[in-house]
Amino acid sequence: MKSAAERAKLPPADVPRDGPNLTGEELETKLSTTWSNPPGFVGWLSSVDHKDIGRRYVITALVFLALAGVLAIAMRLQLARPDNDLIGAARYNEIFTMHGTTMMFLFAVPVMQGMQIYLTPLMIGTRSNAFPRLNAFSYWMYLAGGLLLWIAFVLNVGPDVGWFAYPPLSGPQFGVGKRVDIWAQMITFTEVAALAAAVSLTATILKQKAPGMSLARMPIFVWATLVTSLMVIFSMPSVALASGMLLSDRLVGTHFYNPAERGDALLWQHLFWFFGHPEVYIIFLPATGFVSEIVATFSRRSIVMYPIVVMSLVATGILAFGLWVHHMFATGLPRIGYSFYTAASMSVSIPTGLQIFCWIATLWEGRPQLKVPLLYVIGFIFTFVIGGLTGVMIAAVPLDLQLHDTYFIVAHFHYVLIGGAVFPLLGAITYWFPKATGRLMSETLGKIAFWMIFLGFQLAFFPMHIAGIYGMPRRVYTYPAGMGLELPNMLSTLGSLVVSTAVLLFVVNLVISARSGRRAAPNPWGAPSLEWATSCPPPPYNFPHIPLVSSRTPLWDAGEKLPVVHGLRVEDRELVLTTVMSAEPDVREPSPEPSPWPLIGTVATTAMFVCSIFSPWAVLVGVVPVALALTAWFWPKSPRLSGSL
Amino acid sequence: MSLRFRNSTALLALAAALWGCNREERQTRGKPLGETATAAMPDTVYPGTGNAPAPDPRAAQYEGNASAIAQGQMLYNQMNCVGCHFHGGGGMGVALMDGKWRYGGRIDQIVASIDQGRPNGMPAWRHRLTEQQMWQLAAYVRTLSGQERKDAVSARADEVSNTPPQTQTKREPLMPADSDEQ
Amino acid sequence: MRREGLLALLCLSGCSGAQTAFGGQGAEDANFIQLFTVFMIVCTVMYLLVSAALIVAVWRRRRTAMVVEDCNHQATSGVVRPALIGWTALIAIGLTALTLVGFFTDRSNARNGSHPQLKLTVTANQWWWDVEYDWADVSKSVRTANEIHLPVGIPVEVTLKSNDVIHSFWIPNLAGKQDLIPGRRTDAQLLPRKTGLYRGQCAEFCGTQHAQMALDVTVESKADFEKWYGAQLQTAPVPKTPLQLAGYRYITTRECASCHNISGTSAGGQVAPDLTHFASRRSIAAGTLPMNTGNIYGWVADPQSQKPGNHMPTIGLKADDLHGIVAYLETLK
Amino acid sequence: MESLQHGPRQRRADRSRIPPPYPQDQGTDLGVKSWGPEQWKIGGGTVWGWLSYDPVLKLVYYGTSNPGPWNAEQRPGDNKWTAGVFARDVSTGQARWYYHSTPHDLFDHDDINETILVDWPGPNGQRIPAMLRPSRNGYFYVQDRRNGRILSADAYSFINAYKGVDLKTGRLIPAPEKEPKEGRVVRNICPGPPGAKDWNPSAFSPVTGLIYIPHLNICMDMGAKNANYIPGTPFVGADVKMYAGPGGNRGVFTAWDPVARRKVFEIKEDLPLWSPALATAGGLVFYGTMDGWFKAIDARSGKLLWQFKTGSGIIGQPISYRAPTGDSTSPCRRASAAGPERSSRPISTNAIRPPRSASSTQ
Repeated sequence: MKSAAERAKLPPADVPRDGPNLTGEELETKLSTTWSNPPGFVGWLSSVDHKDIGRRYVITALVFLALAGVLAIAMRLQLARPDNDLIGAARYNEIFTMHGTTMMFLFAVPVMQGMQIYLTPLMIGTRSNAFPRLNAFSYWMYLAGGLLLWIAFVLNVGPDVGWFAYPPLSGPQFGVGKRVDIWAQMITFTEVAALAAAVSLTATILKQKAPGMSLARMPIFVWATLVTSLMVIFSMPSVALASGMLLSDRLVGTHFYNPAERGDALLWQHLFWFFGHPEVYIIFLPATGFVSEIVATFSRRSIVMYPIVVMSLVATGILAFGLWVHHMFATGLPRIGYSFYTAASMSVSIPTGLQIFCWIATLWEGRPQLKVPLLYVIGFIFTFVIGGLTGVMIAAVPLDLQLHDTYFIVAHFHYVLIGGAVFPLLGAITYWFPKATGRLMSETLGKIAFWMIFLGFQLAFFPMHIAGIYGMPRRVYTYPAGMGLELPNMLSTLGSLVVSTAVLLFVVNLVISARSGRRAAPNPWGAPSLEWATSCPPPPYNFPHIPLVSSRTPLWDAGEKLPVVHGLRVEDRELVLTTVMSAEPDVREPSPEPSPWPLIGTVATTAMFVCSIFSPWAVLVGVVPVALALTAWFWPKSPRLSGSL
Repeated sequence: MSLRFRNSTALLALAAALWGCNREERQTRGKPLGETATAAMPDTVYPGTGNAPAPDPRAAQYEGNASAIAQGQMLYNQMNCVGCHFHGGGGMGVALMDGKWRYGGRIDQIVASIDQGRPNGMPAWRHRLTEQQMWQLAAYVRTLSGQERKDAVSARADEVSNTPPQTQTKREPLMPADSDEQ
Repeated sequence: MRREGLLALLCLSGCSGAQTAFGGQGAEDANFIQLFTVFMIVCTVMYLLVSAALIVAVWRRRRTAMVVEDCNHQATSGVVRPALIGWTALIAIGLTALTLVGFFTDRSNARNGSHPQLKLTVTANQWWWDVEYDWADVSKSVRTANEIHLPVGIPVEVTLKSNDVIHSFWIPNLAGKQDLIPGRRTDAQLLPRKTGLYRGQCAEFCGTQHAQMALDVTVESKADFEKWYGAQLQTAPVPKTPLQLAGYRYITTRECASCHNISGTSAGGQVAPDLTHFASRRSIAAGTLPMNTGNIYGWVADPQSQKPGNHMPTIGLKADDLHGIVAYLETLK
Repeated sequence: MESLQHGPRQRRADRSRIPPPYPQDQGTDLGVKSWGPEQWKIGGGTVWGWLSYDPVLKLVYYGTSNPGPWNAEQRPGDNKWTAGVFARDVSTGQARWYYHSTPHDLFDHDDINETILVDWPGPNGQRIPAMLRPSRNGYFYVQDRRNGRILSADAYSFINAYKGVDLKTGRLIPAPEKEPKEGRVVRNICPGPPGAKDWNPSAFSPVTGLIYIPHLNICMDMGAKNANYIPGTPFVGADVKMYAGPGGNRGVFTAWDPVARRKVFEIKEDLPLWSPALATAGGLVFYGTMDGWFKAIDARSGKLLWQFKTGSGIIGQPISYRAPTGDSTSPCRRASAAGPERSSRPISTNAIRPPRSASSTQ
């Protein structure tokens, strides 16, 4: 093997490239040496392989799901009986704040982005994400944000003002101590992580599709990823700005939210919910992507009316930005304005209704195989539609004024978030588990876990509708006897215990199958999309040769041999970039090497962010190490010829 | 993990716990039921000087405690301290944001001033406020001259802006009580 | 008839609730129930359609074998396209209808509240409600705390203010909730239709004791309301027995007077609930404890154990002071 | 004399024979009815300003101070007998008439300023016993001192807190956007709490017919909040920030022609003018500034003729007296002291002879 410098001097023709004369075993060993991580622990830390980063994202998010789940059980035990004193008021407020914040910011968005980071390169037939180091930086920043919040919680500095932290309660006067600062800084971390991942995913999808995979031939999950990433890019800055202003109010006494000095408490609510509602669609749309993939595979046919489904995704993405004020129907804004937001909130259910129609039509046209992933999809449709319909109900102002901030809303958003996102996620994990680990999850354990989760969920969350109508507000650590709330709360507590045991069972299934599950062939489910063209688990370079795509279901239409493209370098990391619309091969682009600098950059940024909770000077002083880390990160390598085809 | 690494993380966690927990401790009940003696009467000739009484054990519970300071800030407005002392600048009452403390600037000495009242118009709040409230007020009053730790203090109140943010207030050096002007 | 049927269906356990959106004793809440019923019917129909379609689609041609029969996995049978058009039309029409029904219900609620004959101002504080009746003759305005008395059938306009954080004024039996936002003035309209004892509660998270910030609402006949209002205008009675006198002396000279107000005495504090007619109320500390002698003792002796974190300090009273205080408080009818 | 102005009828023995000049002040027990229940007991309205006495009509004129607390939202109603002017019979103490200059006062505008009794040129040549008063709310009231009717009320300083005085009903027209609300600051309210002119009396010169008004030009931002009542502590309930009004100067010395109802000349002073004025027959007007300058200006043109630097700010009343030597020029003597407690300790200075040349060149 020649050194990089020597290779740079070689004339383009003599550089070793994959092709008819360099294929099979020999090619794969060369490629794996080029694309695998440097050895040892430092190599593990500096990995930029999208599969490593995606796996870390998903596993970390599932750990946070478990932690927040434990908090949910604690809350349910406290609310099992009226006037219960298992948990005090202050501690309960901390617990529900941590539960909400962890579920929304540290589990839901990151797990979806983790799955997207892992699957997108495989599904569009490329070897890596567009900005792999930015991806690594995104994961480390997410991990740092999660650790900051949970270490603070353990040290009794956890936030206690709700996951939405409305000022003036979260303001400098009533948000006592450093609790709210830590919450607000955690938002900064997770926003940076989400934005970094979204930028990388968008670039990957638009530029690195396999030759021939035009926009009309992209898998629907990749469409969902594209729409979600664009939504992240447009919505996250809103909450980053809001939390930044809250931090400056709390640290240097600015008056953004000080009503007495012409600030306004509603400014926060507008900025937060302008991000808040798109966020719940950022969590939901990838789940529709999972459902589309699973329905296509397990009904043995491609999705019916592909353009309708894609248009629905895009329509949902756009409409999501137009209806945030339905979270603020009780704040005394002008009534005529509310009716526009009622109409917008109602209209966003039309695209989702179309998607559900297309899934059912696909099942109708195809031959459904009742495997665990499809069971989760069916559970999703039964559960999510209830949540969607209660959503339509609370979109109407007169209903929302009674139901807002009651347990009816808690039931609604658990139906659309657990029903709408976690069920498809569990189905997706079961579906892509063989691709990630090379082993199949057990069907029987899977089915038991599914039915327990599905029925336990209904038992846990349907009574909350009744509790809400019976006048139980949200975020109360106790409730008086004699209001008719005893039965619904007891049922909810029992249901939550069933759900938690079922999730435990799912995790057990994961762990056992990872070690001793049945070995998986490259395409155990006979699925049509590209990620099943490579081995389970996929090699570091994903595809020995970049596949050529000519239809929406390449594996079903390509017969035995998938047509491939030749000509990528073997001893350097190189990708094929294709044009955005028709995916014509455009240029061969070098892909950055693994590097520890994203991690070091994260450490520097973390130091700056955490210290800037305590002193504004930390922002000035802290910028220097961050700048140094970024400089080293972007330091140019030895010059290389990026020859065109 | 090597032993040394595990010990250092344990130590770090403990230090972080101590650093964080006192500021965030939410003590809702000042002291157990039953009356306790208030701080000893200061030496009236040169009050606040000479052998100041031994520091009161309760000081540690209120100094640098964010919730005590927040309660003190609320009481400072509610008990009309603003009427005379304004927001620390002083008017009819003495200025509280400078370093000059004629009757002593330590937290227990301030509690004694609140408790017993002082000449030229400072009313005695004994029996008008509870012990806990007086200690909370004293904790807040010390923030006006920057004596408290910066991370326990609130930058501003939700009212018309009056003083520079207390998180940025320079710590005033405590001048000896019998300084120039008596 | 439809509403009663629905109520029976959903009344799992004793729906005589004093705090339930299904009470229907207020005009706005009655509108809510009717609208809720309409939405429930439309949504249930849509849900049954989806479920039926899903079950049939899954059960119709389920096969266990995992093989692609023939390669024409693209062809779609004729029924799908018209079904899609029908489904889209159904959703669009359904949603438009629901939006319009919702809009007109909102208009009727606004009409109900358009000519108020009684004006109140409710100021929310951290974890209690300050209630003032704004009478035309200013000297006849009444101030009370944590309770509202309303004459039946009279439209009421409640101006909402907050002294500290965002709260939400919500009496489900009568009407929907409205937030109380510092620095802003919002308003709520109430039109009680049936007499009875109801309970409202703060519905926006407002800090440690958000859960125990309720208010007792009594809707009574006009005559009873006039009688109650007249009583509220009286100042506190003079203490008679020596125990009451000792309590009076303690309250008006020591800690209590710094925060509480008892009209007719020198206790003029404005930053805590008005105690002038404390004993006539149904609960203590914003609905935390029902009003009886034992609870008054428990609350005054150590409020931090009943409602930890609230702004009433534990004074550490000696026994005889406590007896005196409770005796005097019980005279404040 | 009865210092507690309001209270139920039997407390005040008020059998005013001539009803108050305007409907806003007519009615029984308004001292109790124009307050919330029991609020009149803690409502302030004491007397601390200047009194005038008319030996012919045998009436004593004085103003009452602002209602408490400053936060007006806490005390709905007109808050009768505060911030107004009483005319009482000197022998029986009965109130002949009362005029409420600032009903439901929002900005601490007491109405205790001096009431200068003059004979006003009436419509067909006859003389009306009138009363001139540059009030703290910024209006220069000219009232008929027999029954309190307003002859004219014009702004002698920059005002945006009120829209004017309705001469028919005698009521001050408020500016709603300037009304402070709890929880939200209202900016740029002019005049500020010390008013357009504080207690320092102006001077009327029969020679020139002008009133010489040393007054302020201070505006404020005001935020109201719930005031707690604890006897022995200030009952305010407002956060106020004061700053210079339009023009950047904080004090103005105005010569006001009450008949023509316009400003003849004004002198802008950097610091607020809290010193009373003294107009002498020799065509000089004396006043002092906060930075200690004791000035003499020409009564007609306002030109600065002479000034003398004293040791401290001047808020004392300059007085002139005839020295035993029979010299025509009246030496001056004034007390100068500016201290927080505003007690004016007279500092006697030697006789000051205005420079001969200056005074003769009128």
